[in-house]
Amino acid sequence: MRFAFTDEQLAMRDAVRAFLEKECPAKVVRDAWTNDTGRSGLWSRLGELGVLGVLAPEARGGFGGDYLDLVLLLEETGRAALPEPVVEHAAVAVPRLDDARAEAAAAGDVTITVAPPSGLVLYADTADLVLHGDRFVEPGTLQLRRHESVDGSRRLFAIAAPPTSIHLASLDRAALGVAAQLIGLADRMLTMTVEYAKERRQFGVPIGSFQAVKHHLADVALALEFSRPLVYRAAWSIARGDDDRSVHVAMAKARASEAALRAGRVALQVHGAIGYTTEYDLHLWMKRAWALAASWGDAAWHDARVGRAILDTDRLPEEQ
Amino acid sequence: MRFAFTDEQLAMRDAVRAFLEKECPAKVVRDAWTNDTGRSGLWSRLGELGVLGVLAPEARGGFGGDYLDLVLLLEETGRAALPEPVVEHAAVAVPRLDDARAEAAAAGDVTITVAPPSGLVLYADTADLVLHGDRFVEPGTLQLRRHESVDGSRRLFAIAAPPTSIHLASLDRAALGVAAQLIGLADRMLTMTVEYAKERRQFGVPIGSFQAVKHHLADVALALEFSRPLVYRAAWSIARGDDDRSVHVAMAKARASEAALRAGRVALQVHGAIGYTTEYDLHLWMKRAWALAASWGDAAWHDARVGRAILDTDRLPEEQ
Amino acid sequence: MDLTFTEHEDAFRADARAWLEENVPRPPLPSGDTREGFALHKEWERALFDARWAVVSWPEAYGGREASLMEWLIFEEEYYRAGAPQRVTQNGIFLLAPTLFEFGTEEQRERILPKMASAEETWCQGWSEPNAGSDLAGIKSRAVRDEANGGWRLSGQKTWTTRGAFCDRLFGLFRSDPDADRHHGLTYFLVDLRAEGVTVRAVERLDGDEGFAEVFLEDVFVPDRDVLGTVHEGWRVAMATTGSERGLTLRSPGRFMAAAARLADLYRRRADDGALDSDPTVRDAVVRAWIDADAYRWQTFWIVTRLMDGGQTGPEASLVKIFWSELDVRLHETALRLLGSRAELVDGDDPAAWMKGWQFALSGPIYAGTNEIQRNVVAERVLGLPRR
Amino acid sequence: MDLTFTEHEDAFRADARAWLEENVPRPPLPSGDTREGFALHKEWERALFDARWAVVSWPEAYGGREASLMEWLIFEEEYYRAGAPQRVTQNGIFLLAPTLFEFGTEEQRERILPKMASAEETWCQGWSEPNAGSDLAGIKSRAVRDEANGGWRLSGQKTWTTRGAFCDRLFGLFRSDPDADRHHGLTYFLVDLRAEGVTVRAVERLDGDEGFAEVFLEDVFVPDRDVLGTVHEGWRVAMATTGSERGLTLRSPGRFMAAAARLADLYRRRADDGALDSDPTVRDAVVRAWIDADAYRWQTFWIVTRLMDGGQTGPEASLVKIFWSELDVRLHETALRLLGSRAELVDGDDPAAWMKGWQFALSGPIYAGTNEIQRNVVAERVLGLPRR
Repeated sequence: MRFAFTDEQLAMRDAVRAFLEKECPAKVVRDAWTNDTGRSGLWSRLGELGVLGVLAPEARGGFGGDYLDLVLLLEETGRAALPEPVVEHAAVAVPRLDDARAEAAAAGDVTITVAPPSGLVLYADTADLVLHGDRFVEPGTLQLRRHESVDGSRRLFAIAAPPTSIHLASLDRAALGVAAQLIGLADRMLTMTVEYAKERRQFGVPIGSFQAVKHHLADVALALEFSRPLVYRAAWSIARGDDDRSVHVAMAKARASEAALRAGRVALQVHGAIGYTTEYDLHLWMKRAWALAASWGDAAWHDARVGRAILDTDRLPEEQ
Repeated sequence: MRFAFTDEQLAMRDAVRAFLEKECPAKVVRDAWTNDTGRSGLWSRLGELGVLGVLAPEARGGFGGDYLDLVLLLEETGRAALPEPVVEHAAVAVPRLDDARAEAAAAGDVTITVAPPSGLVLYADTADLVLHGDRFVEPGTLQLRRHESVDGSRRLFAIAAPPTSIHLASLDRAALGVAAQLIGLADRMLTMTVEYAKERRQFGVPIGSFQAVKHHLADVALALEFSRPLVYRAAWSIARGDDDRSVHVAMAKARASEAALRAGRVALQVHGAIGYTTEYDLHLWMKRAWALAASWGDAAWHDARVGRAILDTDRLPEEQ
Repeated sequence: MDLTFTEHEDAFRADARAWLEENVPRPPLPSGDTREGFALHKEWERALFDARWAVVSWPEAYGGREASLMEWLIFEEEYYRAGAPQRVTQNGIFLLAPTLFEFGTEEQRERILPKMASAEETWCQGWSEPNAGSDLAGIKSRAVRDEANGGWRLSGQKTWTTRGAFCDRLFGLFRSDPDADRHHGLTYFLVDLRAEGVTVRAVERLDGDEGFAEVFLEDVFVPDRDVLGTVHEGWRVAMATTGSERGLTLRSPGRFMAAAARLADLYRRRADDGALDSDPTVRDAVVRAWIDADAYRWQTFWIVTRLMDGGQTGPEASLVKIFWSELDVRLHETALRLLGSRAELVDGDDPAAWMKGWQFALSGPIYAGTNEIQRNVVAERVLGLPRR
Repeated sequence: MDLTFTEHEDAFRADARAWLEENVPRPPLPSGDTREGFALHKEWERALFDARWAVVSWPEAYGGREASLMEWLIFEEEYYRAGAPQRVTQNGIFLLAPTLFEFGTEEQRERILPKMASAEETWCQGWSEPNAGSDLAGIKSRAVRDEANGGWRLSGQKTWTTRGAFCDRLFGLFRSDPDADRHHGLTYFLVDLRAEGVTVRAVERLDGDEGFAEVFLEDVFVPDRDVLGTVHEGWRVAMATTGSERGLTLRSPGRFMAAAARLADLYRRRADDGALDSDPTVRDAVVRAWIDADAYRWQTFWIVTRLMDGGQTGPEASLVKIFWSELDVRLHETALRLLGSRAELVDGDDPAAWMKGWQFALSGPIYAGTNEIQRNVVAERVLGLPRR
């Protein structure tokens, strides 16, 4: 039993973090609310960096890696609130390709998005392909109808015919990718709020010295500390094809969704009115968290999945 | 619309409170854990005081009152943690009698208990009659099997044949009576804990000056403030035979149960180790609250009753 | 105790319901926290005023009906039941007016109240400043005496002024005695936002509306007749207002009863669609929201009966503010759960309304004194725990 | 990353499982927090020791197997999976021993550790005093130098001493320098409870067991060889222990995995009885308890991997203590909900065990530093918020 990432995986995580801190500051996220695409303009550079092709075969210019190589990078895209369909593309679509399209996808020459059961397709307008059920189709064939999201960077499109079924593998990869992003979002909101609580003074002292504020923030740290390992464990289960991977993903998405929602609530409450304005950056992260927590199954939906697995059968936790 | 008790009702409440403060201090509750009956020895005096006969006809020496005359008195029996089957006797059994038995019951010459659907009958050994379904029977006919409760004063007896059905009116009267007692228990635990938090010093200050302790206690006050009116409203609905009285009782029992459980949790947490000993009185109140919160339907059970009434039909809140 | 309404109360309710059913705008008005919406809301307020429904509890002289507190609650129930528009006159009517009735001069009441009630003059509050949020006593905006012109010169900055970009006038506290500190030396002023030296900058709120404003004052002249209460005694005067801001006047139960009814309706429609089969717990959340709205209604009737008997409310107002603001958050959170993956959509009908409501609800635990401050107040002034 | 167990770890688990299945007492022993129960538990501890399962992570010289931290966790999983008895030697093995390994002399380790592991000598902790609970630095019990006899004279009162009425020896802090205050001038002593001047009074706990004791010391002689670490430096020495008390050593994941499995089993039986038809929400509470136990397990493997790589844990131990203690409360609360009106029975099998577990769980958020203190530690030392 060894529950830690390799130095290579951590180095790649650090490289992506450094890249996003430099290239995807809050301004880029904010601009995505109003630009034509809702995106960052960093897609091909994410390809060069190797983020998009982690799961693509080496023969196709990919890294030939597994979900363990990807999960930390997705967490970083959450921390940066990167406005891109990176989960749909890199975690869900790419592993289903081994032809020339894999090469283009790994390089970031094309963008592939996914049609979820909800029928709301993210960035369908700027995508080259949409994974619909088990087929890759042209967006043009889907009769897209634009919808506005509370997160202005999320360009959503309803399609005439949502997929009637979706591969469990795709659902699990998507839900876990979003869970990793939620961890990143929560971590960033916690950091933002701790910094603010140290600076902001009321009643002659920093508000972070009030016990009520301390306990709010400690509860966020608690939720993060005990949801993050579930996400990494589920990544391992997918990478190794563990029989219980769907249950592990469900646990991860359920708790990561709650951790991010709590982080947002506490961040707003501690910031007060300033956090309630769109001039301040917090709302960009908070609204992403709202959207992602409800995407690919919310906490209750995934809890119910876990319940069917553990209560409608007879088993022990982690039966050896 | 006038939501207040009459001066007479308040005066009777004060009289009962004064009586119980004098005659039913913690020592009486504590002794009931170890004496033969589990009771206070105050039964006939409660009869003289008029508590037991509030719902008995005047012609039978009762007060000829309604549940509004009784609810505040039951709250007081909760505040004192009075170890007696006063809800079963005065709120459930007595209103079903108009013969000579009503007279004896009002006077406290006899004790009547009730067989709930759970089949666990309180004080069946010292009761003269048991209301079983819609019949009053001798305890001896029920093949009593003694059970120990976490609250040592609650002498419970399993019966061979639990009632297959119970009058809705009896269920509602019992649930509401217990709800009133839970409010009294919660109020008393809050008072005890506030007093302790003012006295107990750590780190050179009273622990009640710590914001975390303040907020724990404020949450208890909040739960009490918004559950108590539901109890009084339900009492009115029963007294007036309102069509929705069962829904109103369910709301009252659900929220009163939660208020008392929260009061107990906070009381123990704020007291710390001292509250964790049986030498200290808190546990007498806390364990009563645990037992009553689960009696005659817990919060979830009553929430479900409310749900059937409001969601499986089409209605507005308090439809005029 | 009599929990039925009197014939008089029933008649009052019937009148209100009839007029509202007749007059509530369909389709609903756009948000009153936008410039266009605000103008339309002023027309609605005018219609309310003409029918004497704008300020039912006020004296007839100022456009009211001298309705009892209970009748006011009944009107609020009917108002929200009818899905009538938000009240853009709210801050004037519910926050400033009570202070005017208590501390204002006859001249001020006659000059200000009718125009306030008819929305001819709209009011915003000027409490917060960049460094005076929860800590209101940290106010730095100054008022300097201008003897020559018989008034004061105001300078400083006010923030989070709701609808400040659209309102005509502002009420708030300014430091008139620079040597006094904290709660002392403050004066309560009524400021014309059209006056020279006033700059208003709209600030966009979470939901995208320009519902906030920053108000910059540079040497703004305010005549003595627009001082409310005693000079330097503004804190005491203002506390009356913040009390009512916390208390039931700001969020009456009718609002939450109507929201709970909409939530139950949403639940039924989603359940019929089979959308909830996979979430066994959301039903209980709906039930709890309903019960909480009902609990708030009865706690209010309990308090109001005491008030009508000549009793008082004090720090209990903090319990009320905590309860309605957290109920509002839970209620909308539950609605978003019911909407699932469609909750994020802000162009659909259902989702858009609930998401907007959710974002509005999130402000509840923050403004009018954060709920952390309110819990301190409950602990210290209701339960008597030491201040430290 | 490799989340499978090594062959060696699997073999270790198999050995442990086989021995436990063979040897775990059936029916379960009575509570070890009663006099009779304690005696029976000492026999069990002796059997564990003889089979070298009592202190698997210790050096072989003291009766251990030099097992890795990971193997220790595996043993704990098997121990609770097998429903083996509570460890009455826990406070010595998990609280005092780590301190002896870090600060003790060779002589002390050889004299004390083997007898501790075999339960020949049982230990209780003496931290709390009537006025030193959360505020441990408030300790008033005194230690006065007795040069003539080469030792110290201890006087004072210790409270909430778990199983103090049955144990042989006590470890704790005493004020050896009356002039120093708070955290200074304290010395860590090992006290023989049979010594002259010691009076022990059993105190009944919530669940009716005499699990607590008050220990009164009057001029009790303790030789120099029973001073642990440097004189007057007891605070620094003790902090190592309270750290491990908070951390995973006190409550390993195996305990909660086993409890979650029992809870799921209870759920299935109650559901089969149709007892849960009226409570749609309790199922989710069961699922959450299960997930939380699993989350605790993986967070522990995460930390332990870091430790085995030579890393450190510090204030994160507070996060762990908050998590397991509140999980334990929620888990038992859920069990009581499943039991409904039978939950209060303490003579049935299911109910009695769960009610006892519930009462035990309620102590979790209180002892070893209340969770309020732990949240302060997290905020100040993990997140870096100002102490005030």
